[in-house]
Amino acid sequence: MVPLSWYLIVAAALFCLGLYGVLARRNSVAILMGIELMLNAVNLNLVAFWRYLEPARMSGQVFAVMVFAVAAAEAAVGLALIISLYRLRRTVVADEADLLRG
Amino acid sequence: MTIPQVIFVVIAAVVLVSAVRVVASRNIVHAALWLILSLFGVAALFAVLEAGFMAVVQVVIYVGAIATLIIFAIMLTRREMREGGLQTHRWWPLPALLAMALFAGLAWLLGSLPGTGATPPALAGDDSVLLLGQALLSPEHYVLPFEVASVLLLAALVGAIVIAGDSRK
Amino acid sequence: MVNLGDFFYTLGMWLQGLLMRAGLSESAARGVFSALVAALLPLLALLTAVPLIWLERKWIARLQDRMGPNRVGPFGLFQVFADMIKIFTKEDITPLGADRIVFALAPVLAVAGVVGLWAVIPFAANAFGVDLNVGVLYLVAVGTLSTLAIMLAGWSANNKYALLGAYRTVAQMISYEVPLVLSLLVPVLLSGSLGLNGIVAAQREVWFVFSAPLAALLFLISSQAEVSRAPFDLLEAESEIVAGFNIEYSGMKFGFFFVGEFLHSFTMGLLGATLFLGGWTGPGVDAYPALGAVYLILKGTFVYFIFVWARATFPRIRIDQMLDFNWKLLTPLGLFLIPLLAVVNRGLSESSLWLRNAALLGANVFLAALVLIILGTRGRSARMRAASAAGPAASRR
Amino acid sequence: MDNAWAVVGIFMIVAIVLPVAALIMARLLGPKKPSPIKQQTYECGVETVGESWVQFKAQYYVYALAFVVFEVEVVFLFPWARAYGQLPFFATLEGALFILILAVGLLYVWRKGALEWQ
Repeated sequence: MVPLSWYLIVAAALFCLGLYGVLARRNSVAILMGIELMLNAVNLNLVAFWRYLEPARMSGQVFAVMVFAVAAAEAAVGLALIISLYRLRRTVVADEADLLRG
Repeated sequence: MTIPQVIFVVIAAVVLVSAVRVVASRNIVHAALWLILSLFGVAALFAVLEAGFMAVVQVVIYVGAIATLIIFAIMLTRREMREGGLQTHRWWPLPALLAMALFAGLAWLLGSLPGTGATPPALAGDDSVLLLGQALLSPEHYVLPFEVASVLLLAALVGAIVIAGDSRK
Repeated sequence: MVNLGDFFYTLGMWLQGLLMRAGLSESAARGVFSALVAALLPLLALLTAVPLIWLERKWIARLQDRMGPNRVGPFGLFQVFADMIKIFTKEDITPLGADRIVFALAPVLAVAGVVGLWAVIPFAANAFGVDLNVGVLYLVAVGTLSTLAIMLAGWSANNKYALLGAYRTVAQMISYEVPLVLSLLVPVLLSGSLGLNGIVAAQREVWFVFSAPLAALLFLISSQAEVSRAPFDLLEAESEIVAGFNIEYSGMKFGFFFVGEFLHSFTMGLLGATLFLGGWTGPGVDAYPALGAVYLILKGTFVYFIFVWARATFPRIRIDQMLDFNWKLLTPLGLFLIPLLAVVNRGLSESSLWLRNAALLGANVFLAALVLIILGTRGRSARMRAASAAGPAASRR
Repeated sequence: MDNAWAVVGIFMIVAIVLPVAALIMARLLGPKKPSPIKQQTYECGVETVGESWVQFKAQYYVYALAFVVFEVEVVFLFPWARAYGQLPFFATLEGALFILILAVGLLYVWRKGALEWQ
């Protein structure tokens, strides 16, 4: 069978790739995609731990379902912000979003 | 390698390669399509883990809902960020180094952890969706998060409608 | 153990025995057999499209007082084969500036998203691809592939009309997905099972179309819109606009969108039969389980005929009407229907089957009457407002 | 691995391979005579005007938004629908409350006028 550590390694790699996307990309939609990758890595860990350590208790899956809800909420509000910013500034580059700078 | 291991490696390769394309593609629409493939791969991993509910929910929510939303947002804001052009910051090697260092640290940590190479115990005979429903609904477990999730999504809907609709006036 | 009534089971056992005699262990033989089923069922699903296209063309023609295809072969039966030969030998044109891989991927996904649904349909007690314990959600998940296919088709063609058509089609599909999923929830509520086999087994006494007719109606309307056929075909209306998202497609790729649409409609018929009309259940099915497949196909074809009938009868609606109809009528209706049915079903779970189903039916009738009264008063006040607005204008003239 | 999802995996692979095979066959059977005129973007008989990436209405985003929120909420309801029969009556009311909160969201979007097609 596949050892648990393989899943954890894949999740770690996915998380790091997402982190790179969040930090390095200029387009805010691409940054959001990086966040989605990171959330998926978390979910992979949660489900893998549920399966290998506590399959009788559903905590791992419940947490993962909550992460789904949070991810959907985050994508909805985040993308709405990006669209709103685009309307005001005609840009989606995160560095140029300095509305709070007065 | 046994057959399950081969299947796992193939799916994991799909997930990671398409994740690399997500963060490296110059064309933002292509990045979104690679994201969809990567999320499909994660759903397949859930299926391999015998978490069928998580696998289908992953496809319904991520591929069906969030990816649609992302593609719509790209279409609404395209113009200059379409393709070509600089997609990353000038100092992109810095986050790359950071991510690699984090991965190295995590890999070292996972290697040193005891008992992570165990084979999984047998699943409880019961239907896992039933168990999940019972966990979500029973007051001594997660009924509060269940209702709070509803409120969270309500707040997200109201907030996003207000934000996305404000500049039309 | 030769039982011809249990045809599928006998065949499966015979094949597995053959494999075991060839030297495989029992679990390996079972694995090879299910892999074989999984490989052949998609082929069967695709081949179903051939008689389907002929059947639908004949039905539509009859409903419109025409003859339909009648030149190639008896009753025009070979017309579909002639069309197939034609479409196979057509030139495959990819427009300049298109994203070639995505452009070719979109029609493939459009077909795969329909064929994938067949994996969980129980054709008879012992004949199904796989019995997932999340079968209903699997249907929703596979259905997202068709939406994805349309988005890819519209984007990759590098044509502004394709893109516009794709936005509109996707907006329609995702809107109607909400009442569709709500209507799928109702059989799960009533049967307490997410697997399609469990849902069919729960309908042995009473079909869900009798305990929840409103949910069946929701399913019927929203699946017609999900497949985007008339009266919901305003985004690819052949008789009005050039085409929607598929404007740049030709040859086999266009054929796949076409086949996908026909097959999707019929598959929705099969699913409607499974979820609301009792699936393979029917008289004599316990003695002869293979009869279940006949029942399912008859029921599925009946639902499919309703789809075709609606297509031939109703006038096409406008996009604002379509979206209003969904978000202001179907979705709220589904949202009120589900808690109502859940409370009635759970509250009467101790009482007899007939009392419970009568109460469920009563709840449906109550909600339907309420909706009709609200629609009636709103319609009357709208008409009166229109009349009073037109009154002064008319007198001035 | 005795996992029902293996069958689903084979099924989906075959469901993708079959149309791909048909596409390849059609490509081999059909003629190939590309020409610049034939491959031009179609635009009702006139020359193509402007780029293909037209700006589209923000209205679509509102529908996508409502869809995402409802889809996620409905996904939560499936475990509820599976389990409420075996739980006390109170669990049914929990699900009903969940749906009512959802309905409030729909009512808000409706009242706000975001569902009107312009």
